Amino acid sequence: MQVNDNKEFQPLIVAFCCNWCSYAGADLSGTNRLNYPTNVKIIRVPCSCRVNPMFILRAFQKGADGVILCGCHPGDCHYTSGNYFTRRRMTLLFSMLDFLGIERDRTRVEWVSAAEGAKFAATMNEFTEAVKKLGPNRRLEDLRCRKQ
Amino acid sequence: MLRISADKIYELLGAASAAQTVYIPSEREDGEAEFKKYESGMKLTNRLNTLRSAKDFFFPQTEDLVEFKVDGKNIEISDVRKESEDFIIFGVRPCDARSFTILDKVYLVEPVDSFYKNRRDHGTVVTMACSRPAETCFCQTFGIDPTAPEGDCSVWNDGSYYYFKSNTDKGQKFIDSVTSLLEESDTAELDKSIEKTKEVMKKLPLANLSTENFGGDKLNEYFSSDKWAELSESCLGCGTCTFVCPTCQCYDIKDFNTGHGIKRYRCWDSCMYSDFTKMAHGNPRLTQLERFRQRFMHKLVYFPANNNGEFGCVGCGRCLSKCPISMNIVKVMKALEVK
Amino acid sequence: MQRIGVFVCHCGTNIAATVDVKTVAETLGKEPGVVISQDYQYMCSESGQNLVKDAIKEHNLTGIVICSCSPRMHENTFRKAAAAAGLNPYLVEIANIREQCSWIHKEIATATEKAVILGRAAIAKVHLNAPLTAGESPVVKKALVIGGGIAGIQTALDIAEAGFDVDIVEKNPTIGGKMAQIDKTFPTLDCAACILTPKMVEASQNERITIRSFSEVTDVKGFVGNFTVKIKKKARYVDETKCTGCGLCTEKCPMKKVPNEFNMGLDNRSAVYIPFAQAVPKVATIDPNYCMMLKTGKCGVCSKVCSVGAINYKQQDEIIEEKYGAIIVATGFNPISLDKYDEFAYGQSPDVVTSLELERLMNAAGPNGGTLLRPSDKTHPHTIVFVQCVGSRCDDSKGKPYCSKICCMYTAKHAMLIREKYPDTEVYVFYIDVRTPGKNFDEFYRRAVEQYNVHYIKGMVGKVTPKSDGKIDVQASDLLANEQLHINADMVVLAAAIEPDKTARPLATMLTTQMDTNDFFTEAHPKLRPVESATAGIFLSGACQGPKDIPETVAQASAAAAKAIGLLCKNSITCNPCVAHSNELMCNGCSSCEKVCPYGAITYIDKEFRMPDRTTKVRRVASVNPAVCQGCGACTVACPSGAMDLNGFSNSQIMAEVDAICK
Amino acid sequence: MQEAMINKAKQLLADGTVSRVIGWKRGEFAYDITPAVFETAEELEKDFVFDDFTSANVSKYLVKESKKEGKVLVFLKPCDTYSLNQLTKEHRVDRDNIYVVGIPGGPKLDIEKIKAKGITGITSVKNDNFTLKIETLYGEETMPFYEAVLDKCASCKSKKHVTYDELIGEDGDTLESNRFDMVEQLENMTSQERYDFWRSELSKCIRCNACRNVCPACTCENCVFDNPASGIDNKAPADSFEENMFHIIRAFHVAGRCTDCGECSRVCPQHIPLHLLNRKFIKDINSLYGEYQAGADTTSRAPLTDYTADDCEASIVHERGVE
Repeated sequence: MQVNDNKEFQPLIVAFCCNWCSYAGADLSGTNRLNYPTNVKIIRVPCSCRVNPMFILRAFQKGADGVILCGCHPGDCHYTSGNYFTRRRMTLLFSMLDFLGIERDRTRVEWVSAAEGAKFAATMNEFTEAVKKLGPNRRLEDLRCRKQ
Repeated sequence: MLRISADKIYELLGAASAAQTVYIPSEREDGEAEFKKYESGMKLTNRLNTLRSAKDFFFPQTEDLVEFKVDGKNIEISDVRKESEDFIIFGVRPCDARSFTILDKVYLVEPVDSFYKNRRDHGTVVTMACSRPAETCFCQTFGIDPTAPEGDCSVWNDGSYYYFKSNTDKGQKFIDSVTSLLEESDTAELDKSIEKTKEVMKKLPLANLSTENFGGDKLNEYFSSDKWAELSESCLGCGTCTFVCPTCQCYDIKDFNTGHGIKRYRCWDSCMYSDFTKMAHGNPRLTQLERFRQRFMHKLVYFPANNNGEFGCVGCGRCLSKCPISMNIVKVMKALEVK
Repeated sequence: MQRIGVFVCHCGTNIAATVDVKTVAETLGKEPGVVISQDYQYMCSESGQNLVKDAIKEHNLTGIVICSCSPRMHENTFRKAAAAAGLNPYLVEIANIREQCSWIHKEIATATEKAVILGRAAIAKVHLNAPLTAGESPVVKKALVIGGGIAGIQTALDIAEAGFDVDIVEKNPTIGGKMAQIDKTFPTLDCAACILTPKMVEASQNERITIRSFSEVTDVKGFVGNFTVKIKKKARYVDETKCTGCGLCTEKCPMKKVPNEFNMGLDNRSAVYIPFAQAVPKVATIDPNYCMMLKTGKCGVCSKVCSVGAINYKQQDEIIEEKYGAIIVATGFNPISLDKYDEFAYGQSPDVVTSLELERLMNAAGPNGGTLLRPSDKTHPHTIVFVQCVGSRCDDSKGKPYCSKICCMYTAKHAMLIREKYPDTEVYVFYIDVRTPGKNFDEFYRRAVEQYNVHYIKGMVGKVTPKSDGKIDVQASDLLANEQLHINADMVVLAAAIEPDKTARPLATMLTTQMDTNDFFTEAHPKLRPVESATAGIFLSGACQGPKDIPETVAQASAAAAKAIGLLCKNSITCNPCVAHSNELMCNGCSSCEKVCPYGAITYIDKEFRMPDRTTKVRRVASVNPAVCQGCGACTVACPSGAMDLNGFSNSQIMAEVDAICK
Repeated sequence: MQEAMINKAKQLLADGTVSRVIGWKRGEFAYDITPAVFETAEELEKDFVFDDFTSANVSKYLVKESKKEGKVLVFLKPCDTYSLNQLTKEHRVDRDNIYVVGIPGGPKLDIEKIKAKGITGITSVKNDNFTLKIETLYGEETMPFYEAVLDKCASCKSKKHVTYDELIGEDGDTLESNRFDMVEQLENMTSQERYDFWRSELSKCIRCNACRNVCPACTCENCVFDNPASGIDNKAPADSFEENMFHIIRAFHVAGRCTDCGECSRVCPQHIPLHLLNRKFIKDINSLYGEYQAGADTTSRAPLTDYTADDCEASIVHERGVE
């Protein structure tokens, strides 16, 4: 969480992007100068299926307010089937977080191809707004990590 | 002896809690008892004892030791020790009361554990004599009289009255703080109730369990006993026994990266764990057999060897009811004794 | 202790205009482990690279972070620069502060703050980078082509031409495949046999090509460059080395009532047979299901007449094991079974035939010697109805959802040939759409309509009913005229959908390659890698990958050959070092990782472990073949114990990035 | 039943079919039964017990025992056979080295439920036509049998043995159980209510690892929570996050592998309904990817190592239920 001068809540968003589609899509939105908030910080992974639920929980623990995972569209995975596994894993993980009463809008999976720079920027804008509405992550934070 | 009518006990707790925090054993939804901060309206539990022992007050499961603030290449070390506030634990059972004596022998000898001492200095232990011991109780084995509890102040309940007797200055201070609510009386009724309890104690299934065959001089005999393999074979290696035990005192020190620094904290450890006392080469206790043996050898042999014959167990019976596979110190003692 | 160098690129004003690069360099210079932090106009320029190289040498750096454009742009540039300066190339990390920072943000303060965070994440990661060395794996300079149709033959010829040994495994007694059964080819109308059989002969005569006919692949082990394949050579009861293909046995064989599969069962062959005159190898095969000698032990005529003593009734199936560097799948297609299409009366009337059956009926080497006659009464048909899309483009469970692609063209060909040879025959074609993309294809179709007056009717055939007079009533709708039609036909030809050969599915499992829901092999990338499977070293040739006509098949066959040659001409393959690896001490051997691996890179071995208590224990543990693993990381998450990790993107590296970002 | 089991075990020991027997051993009281390995007829005669308290699922011991010399006899209740199948499927046991005798399942009793009634000083517990007669130091108490039944037995999913070499008694069938009722109840709460529910439950966790260590699906050579290299190791619930983290990952790691044997909740000293987390995954898997019962066989692909091209998107979580 960052707080800027006018004290509006600025969520910290961690975005895991697969190298082949979504990271390239993010690059494309840069190339096309499509804005999205600085709140979003991207971590490059080879495939969305590399993202372990541990990483997502870790992000929340250390202060993230929202975590989004982006990968190739189903059927377009560079590794043929990686995102299919991602989809099942994340569906179940998100469902569990929801079951524990963690706000469901803090997590999301989005398929963004290398050609969808505009979709990437739009998704990030939208997701940041959604998390902003929720306010700071309090239900899945580690108090020890909260900034004084 | 000073006493108060049973219906006024909450008045007394209320008065005491005005001056300092008072913790009482109280029931939660699932029927188990735990020590909770006393607030008006709370009730004392009818359960014999709390699920977790009272050691948490002096030796909590986790405790920060020191903090390192990291800013770039600069590291600043800060002491996180704070002087504890005074508090009262009301209703500690005689077994748990004895556990403090055992923990003291570990933490108050040189080098004194300042975290433990700080809490111990500020805590007043008000014990409660037992009147309905359970089948899992075997405190008598370790020379504890559940009708004559230790602690700063001892309390008895005969059903109609609570009787108070101070054993230390802290105990006396507690009685003084509520003295206006107490009345002087004889102990005839109480003595009758104690007699009844003593009768029950004789009938307890574990009444005849003895420490006669245990102690520091049994090291070689028991360490190499062939019973351990059979006793430990179904042990799951979990830490339940350790964590509900009032006398287990081992901890691990760990660092946690908060993102803006490191918190160094200690937390309970269990000799049942595969990574207990793990060193560069691994765990010196290679299999569950050795880990299992360690726990019981510690309580029945090593501890008395180092502490003038005092055993590292108070017979509270928590491990008897909580072990997932019902293996426990009583079964171990009985098995080892058989020649 | 790490000694990390940070290099912040201005990218002219691309970065520097919105990110305060000096501040970024200065702030990151204070991070633990960073010993030098610099900014420069263009890091990717030669002088920029020299700056990096000099710093590596001067400060004895253990890792470098470049804050610049996307790693997809210049990661390789800086890896090479690092390597040139003696630093392992995998100790380089890129913080993307252009595409993912300066180009999308406008405010200098926040963009700079973000650039610092991205830099920190890269530093945190590089702290944990390990030097990686790309492994090498030798290549067996020999290819296996599975399937001996035109696709397989072309691939084999091209590979042999390039100087590599190649084996063709064909499950039938002869190579040639479907093309050998075809009469003429569109759009040129040249005879299929005339262009195919020389290629078959060429294949058989090429000393680099070994044709393993009447054989099947039964097991595939290994990985790219180093496959071990078991091939079952089925017993043909004829010694191939002795048989001269004289055909005397087939003439003398008393058992003549065997449906001739080459002629689609439209006539019969003998129990010992040579599929067709130009078969390669031209060797007889005894069909054990019909041979009296093999069934009852009484006969032996063929053995008696064979002058070279090639007949061997005791021959057994034989398993051959061979090593290959590359495998090309060319298993081809078959028309679907029309059992479920009662409405078209296939199976009810012999005069309702499939298009492939029509090919044989019209072929000079076919059952009628090339004269088109009705199978029922051997009379000349005067009205022929063609039904398109039988089982293609179907959304029900009976057919296939895809377009079989070749039917429009071969139907135009059939219609045209019939009209050419028998101008008195009326030809009707019922179609949904006519699809003719391809060189000279539409012109060809238009000739059929305009020059040959074939009646093309847009509409579906509802019901085909054989009548007692031997005619066939075809009830159909004409969608353009919006009317119902009844055509009194002599013959009906169904353009049956094509589907992958049934042997493809088990083969895909052996090869650990992917298939789509229709059992076509999935290419590694639908546009950019259309002839490779996702499994390294396995290539796709022809219709096994999707419906194709002959020119496309041949094109893909040559393309697959080119890819295979590219692999075979290497002595060894450099492997991507960012692959998964299993910590054997933690591995449970539970097989979860293997199940999610798209490449079959994970196998299990029983390994003996020395336990701390000096006993030994044998445990099943996963073993990743680094030559096959492509580094997706699916296994790392499937692994419950965390034994499986990925080089270059390890659990600890990614978590360090998360930590740095969330600081 | 106990007699029949002892006799069967003695016979199989005597004829050399097996060299060891895994079963349950009598304790000090009426209820404190320990899983044990018996090697002789004498040991069986003396200590083998099978009664209303022999609830422990002993299948996990086979990980170790099936790799020793000689065949091991194990008595498995229907629910335990699912665990064994799952272990077989994951190559964690050597099934050829195990002789399974299927025995009837529960319902078994939960001593904690009896104690929660305030009954103490228990010296014996007898089932008299579904009324429990409980002898105590303070007199006899009674309570209805079904009020003392273990939660896991109260929502039994199957009376069928999915793997065995021999059966004592009749085999049953899978049951229509109400096991997802509580999950559904929670799903219908608001997000805040669910949060409060789980906070009050999980905050009780003392991280004793009993749930993990008893779990037949948790047989990792080295658990991520014990492994400093994993980055998430810990020994204590040092923060509410750690409590959540531990239980989410624990449940996730057994998702699609958990047979719903219910041992985690049975052994939790703090009575945290941990099985609800596992059941949530099971319920989700069943509804999203088709009915799947882990351990029902040894060959089918687990839901998390499988997929179809038209699986639902993760956004389904946002679209259903109560926020």
